[in-house]
Amino acid sequence: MTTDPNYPWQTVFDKLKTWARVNSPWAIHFNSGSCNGCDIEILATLTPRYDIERFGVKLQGSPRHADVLICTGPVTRQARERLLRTYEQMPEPKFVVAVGSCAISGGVFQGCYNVVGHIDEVLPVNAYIPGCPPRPEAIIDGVVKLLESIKGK
Amino acid sequence: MKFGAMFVDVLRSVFTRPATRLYPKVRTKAPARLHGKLYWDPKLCTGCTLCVKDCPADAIELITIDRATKHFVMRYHADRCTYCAQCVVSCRFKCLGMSNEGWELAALKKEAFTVEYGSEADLAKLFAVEHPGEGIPPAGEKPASALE
Amino acid sequence: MTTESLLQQAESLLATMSRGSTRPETNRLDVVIESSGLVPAVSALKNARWGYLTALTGLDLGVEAGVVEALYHFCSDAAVTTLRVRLPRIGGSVPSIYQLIPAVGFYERELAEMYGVTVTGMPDDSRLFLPDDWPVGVYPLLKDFDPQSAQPVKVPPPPRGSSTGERFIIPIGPQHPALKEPGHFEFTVDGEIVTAARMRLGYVHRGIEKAVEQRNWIQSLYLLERVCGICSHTHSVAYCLGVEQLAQVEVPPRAQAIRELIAGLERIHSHLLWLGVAAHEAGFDTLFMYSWRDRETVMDLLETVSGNRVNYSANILGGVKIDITAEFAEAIRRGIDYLEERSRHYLDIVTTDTMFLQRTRGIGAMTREQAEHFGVLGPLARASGILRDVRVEAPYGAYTRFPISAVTAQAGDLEARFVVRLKELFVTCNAIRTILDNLPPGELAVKVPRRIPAGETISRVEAPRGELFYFIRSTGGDKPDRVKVRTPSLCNWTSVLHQAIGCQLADVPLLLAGMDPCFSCNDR
Amino acid sequence: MTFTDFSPLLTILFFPGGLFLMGVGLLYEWLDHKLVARLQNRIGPRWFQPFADVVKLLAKEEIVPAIVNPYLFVGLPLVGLAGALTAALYVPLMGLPPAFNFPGDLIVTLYLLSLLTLSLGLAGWNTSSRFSLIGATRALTQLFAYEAPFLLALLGPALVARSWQVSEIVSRNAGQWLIVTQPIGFVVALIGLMGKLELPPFDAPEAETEIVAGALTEYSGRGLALFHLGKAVELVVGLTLVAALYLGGIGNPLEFALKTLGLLIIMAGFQSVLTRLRIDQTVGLWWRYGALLVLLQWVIWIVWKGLSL
Repeated sequence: MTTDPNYPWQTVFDKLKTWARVNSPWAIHFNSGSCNGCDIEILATLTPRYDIERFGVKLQGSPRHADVLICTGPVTRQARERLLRTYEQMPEPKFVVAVGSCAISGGVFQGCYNVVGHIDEVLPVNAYIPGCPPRPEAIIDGVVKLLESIKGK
Repeated sequence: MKFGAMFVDVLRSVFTRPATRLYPKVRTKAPARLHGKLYWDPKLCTGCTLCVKDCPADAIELITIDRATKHFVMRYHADRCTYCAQCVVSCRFKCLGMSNEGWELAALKKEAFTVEYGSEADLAKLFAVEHPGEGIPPAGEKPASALE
Repeated sequence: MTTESLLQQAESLLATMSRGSTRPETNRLDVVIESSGLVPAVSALKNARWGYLTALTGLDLGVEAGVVEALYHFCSDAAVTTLRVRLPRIGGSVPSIYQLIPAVGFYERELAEMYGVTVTGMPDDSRLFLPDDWPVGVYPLLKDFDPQSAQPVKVPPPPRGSSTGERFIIPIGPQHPALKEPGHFEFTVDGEIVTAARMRLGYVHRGIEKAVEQRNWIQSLYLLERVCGICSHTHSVAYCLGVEQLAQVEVPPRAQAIRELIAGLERIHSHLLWLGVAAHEAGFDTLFMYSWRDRETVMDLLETVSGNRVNYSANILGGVKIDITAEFAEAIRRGIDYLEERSRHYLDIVTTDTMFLQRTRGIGAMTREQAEHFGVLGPLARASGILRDVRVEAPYGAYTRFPISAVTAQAGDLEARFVVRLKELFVTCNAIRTILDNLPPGELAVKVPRRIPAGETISRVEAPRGELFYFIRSTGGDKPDRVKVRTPSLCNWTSVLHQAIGCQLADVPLLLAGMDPCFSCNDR
Repeated sequence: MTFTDFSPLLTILFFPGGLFLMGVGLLYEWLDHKLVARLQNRIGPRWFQPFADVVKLLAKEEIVPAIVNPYLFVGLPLVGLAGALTAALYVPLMGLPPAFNFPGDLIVTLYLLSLLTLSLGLAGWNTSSRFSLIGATRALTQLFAYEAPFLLALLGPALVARSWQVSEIVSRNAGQWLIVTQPIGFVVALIGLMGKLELPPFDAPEAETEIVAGALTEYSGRGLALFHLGKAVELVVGLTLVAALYLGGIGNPLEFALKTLGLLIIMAGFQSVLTRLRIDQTVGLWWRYGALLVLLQWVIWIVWKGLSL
C-alpha cells in the first residue's frame, strides 16, 4: 500500500479502515481495583438483554487481540504496572474507556493509601462513563459515543 | 442423565423473539426511583452543608455567594458521585433530588461532568470571581444543566 | 446449647489461661490472655470442638496507650469468644496457630503486614495485600501511619518462571478471562495436571479499613458498601447492625423486614450471576446467557425498588431509605414466581446434563472433615454437609421473625455446590413471599446520633458467599475508630488451593469459580 | 461445464478459489455466529461483522514478539490459509464440480485441511508464550484424536463408490442419501468437522477461561486475520465435503446451499447445548466411540455387501 495522499485508492482504503474499526471494536477488560460492580455490568452487556455483540463488540482474553481497553476502578499500587503492561501489549490503534465513577475520579476511594489515582493519571482515556456503576444501557451509550468519535477522526 | 438438557430452551428461542432490547434505537423509560444525576433547588437551600459533609465521595461543593441572603452555587461532580442519594436523605429542606432521566452521562471529555447549579446572577458572580478579567460570559455559555 | 451455656463452657475451658475476662455484650465473652497462653487457649477450644475461628482483628489503641491488640474471635452459634492478646506497639510478637487452624494463615499474614506484629512460626510470611513496592517497616493500620512514608521502593523484578524441566508454571491473572477481577495465581503443571498452586492477593487492595477511620459514620456506610459490588447490601447491613448496636437504637421492624427482603433479592442475583459465570468457566456459554437473561428480572426489581442496580444504597444508619409499596410487592411476587420456576429448570440442567456433569461430578470433592479443617464457610461448607449459616445459627434483624431453613448437601463436589446454591434460591423465594405477606407496618428509620457512643461490637451477617464478619470500635467520636471486615472468600481460599493440586488444568477455572471468589471482598 | 476451461489463474485467485471463497467463508461464519446467538435468545452480530473484523485486523499493527522466529511467525498463517484454499479446489464448492481433480484427491484434500491445524500448532510452539504452548499442545493432541475417525468416516462414501476421487464419488453416489445407510459415519464426520474447526464443545485448544486464546494468544493484526480467514474457508470446505458425500451429492447450487445450511444449523445446535470437553475427554470420546463405531459400521457394510452379492 502506498502512502501518497494523491493516490486515489488511499481515501477509499482509509474509509474502509475507519469503517472496519468502528464496526469491530474488540474489547478487553481490566479491573484495577474496582468493587466488582462495574465489572458485572460490563459482563451484563454481553448477555441477551443488552447483547453488545450487535455493535461488533467482543470481549477478548488477550490484549493482543483487543482494540478497546475497558478499565474499571481506581488504580491500586499493585495493579498499576499490570494495567500499563496490558495497555502496552495492545496493538495500535487502541482506545481506552473508563467505566464507573471511581475509574474517572477515584469516587469513594479518593485518598485511600493504596490507590494511586484514577485511570487517566495512568493512561490516556478516550471516553468516560460515570455511574456507580453505570447501567448497562449507559455503558452501551458510552461505547456508541466512543465509536462516533472514531468515525469522526 | 440427559444429553443436551438445555435443548428445550434453545428450541424455544427459535420460535420467540430475542430478549434483546434495541437500546439506543428503542429507549425504555427508566424506573421512577432511579438514581441519576443530582439536581438542586437554590431557593430552598439554607446552606447547612449537611449534604457536603455526608457525601461519601466529595461530589458536592457548596459555594457561598452571599451568606446573609442565602445565595449559593452548588458545584456538582457527576464523575465523583456514587448515586447513593445520601445527600437527598440528609437534606432537611428537600432541595436535593436525583433525576431518573439523567443517566446517560458518558462523555469524551471530563470537563462535562462538573455542573454548576444556581441562579443566573449567582453563576455570573462566581464566574467573575474564578475567571477575573474575562468579563461576564454570554448567556448560555455555561448553562446550569451542562449534562443534558 | 444456649448461648449462655456455650459462653460458660468457653470461660471454664479458658480459665487457666485467662488474665481477666469480661462480657461486653450478652452473646460475647472477652478473655485477655498472654501471648504465651495463645497456643494452649486455642488448643483448648479446638479440642473441645468449641466453634470455629472466624476472624483475627488487629487493633491499635493509639500512641499514648502504646498497645496493639490481636483479637482472635471464635464463634459457636450465636456465642462469640474473643481471645485478646495485648502486645507492645513496637516489637510485639505472637506465636502462629497455623498448625492448629490452617485457615489462620491469611489472617496472620494480614496482622503482620498491617500492624508490624511478628507472628513466629508462620509457614508463609510473604506479602498478602500490600503492594510489592511497599517499604519495609511501614504499617498502614497503625494510628500514626503517615501515607508519605509509604513511597514506593525499588523492587527487583520477580524472577520470570522458567519452563525448564517439569516446572512449567501457568500464571493466571491479574488480567485473565477466567477472572473478572484481578488476583494472581501460579499453577505449576506437569502436562495437564496441577502439581502446585500459589496465590497473590492485593491487586484490589484499596485500604478501606484505614479510609473508614478518616470518614464519618455516614460516609463510611457507602464506602463499606463498595467493598464488594455483588454483596454490597450485606456489607452495609453488617455495618449498620454494628453501629446500631453501639448506638443502642432499635431499628423499626418494617425496616428490618425490608433489609431482609433486599438481602433475599441480592442473594438471588448473586447466585444466578455465579451460575452463569461458573457455566462460562466450564465452557457452557448457553447456560451463562440464559441464567444472566433471567437474572435481569431480579436486577429490574432491585433497580425499581432501590434506584440502583448494583450498589443499592437501601440502608441508612437506623433503618432504610426505601419503602415497599403494594405495587412493588406485586411486581416482586411476579418476578419471584418466574425466577423460582427458572431456578428449578436450572437445577434440573446442572444435575442431569451429561456433558456438564462430566465437568462437575466428583471434581474438587471436599469431605466434611476437610471442610471443617480448612474453616470453610457459606455454600462451600453447606455443600460438604456442614450447617454453617449465620441466618440459622445466630439470627439477626428480621431473621428472628422470618426464619430461614438452611440447605445442605453431602457430596462436597462441584455438583453439590451448584445444587446447594440453586436450592437456596427456592428457600429465598419462599422467604421473600412470607415477608411480603407479613410486611410489618410502621416507620422506616429511627434517628442515629452523629457521634456514636464508645464501645466495641461484632456483627455477623450471612452474605451470599458465607459469613461476613464486622468488628466495629468507636471511641465516641463522629468517625469510627476501627472497622474490621472479614469476608467469606478469604476463609475459603485455603481449601480451594489445596483441592487444585492433582486436578486437571482444565478444571481449575471451574474449581476457582466453584467457591465464588470475590477479590474485592478479600482485598478490601 | 467445468471450470478447467477458464484460465487456471483466474480460477485460483477469484472463483471459486481465493477471494470468492473467503467471502463465502466469512458469510458462513457470520451465519454460524448468528445462529448461535439466536439459540441463546439474543440478536447477534450483523451480517458484515466477520468482514469488518478481518479488514480491521489487516489494518492493525502487527506486533512480532521478540523471542519468536519472525519468518515462521509471519509464514505460518500464510501456510495455513494456503492449505485451506488449495483444499477448496478439489471439492464441489457451492454445488459446482471441483475445479481440479485427480484419482485420490479426497485423501489430499483431507491432509490439506489438516495443514491449518498443524500451522496453528507450530505457530503456538513458535510463540512460546505459556498459553500458546498449552494451546498448541492441545490443538495437536486434538488433531491426532479426530483425524483418524474423521478420515474413516469420509472414506465410507468412498468405499461405496469404489473411488477415492471426490468428483467420482459425488457423481457415482448422486441421489444416494448415505446419511440413511451410514448414519454413524455421518455423525462422526459432522462432529469431526466441529473438532477440526475447534468449535464448542471441542474448543479446549482455545479455551478462553483457561488459556486465554490458546496458540493465537500472541498474534495480532495480520496473522490473526489470516488464521481467521483460514478457519472460515475450512468451514465452507468441510461443510461442502460432508454435504456432498453424505447428503445425496450436489444437485443444483441452490439445493446444495440449503444442504450445507442445514448442516450449519445442526452444528450451531450442538455448539449451544453442549459443554466444553476437557482435552482428555475429547481424546477419549474420539478413540473410544468415534473410531470404533465407524469401524463397526464398515464391518457391517462389508458383511452386508458380501451377503447380497
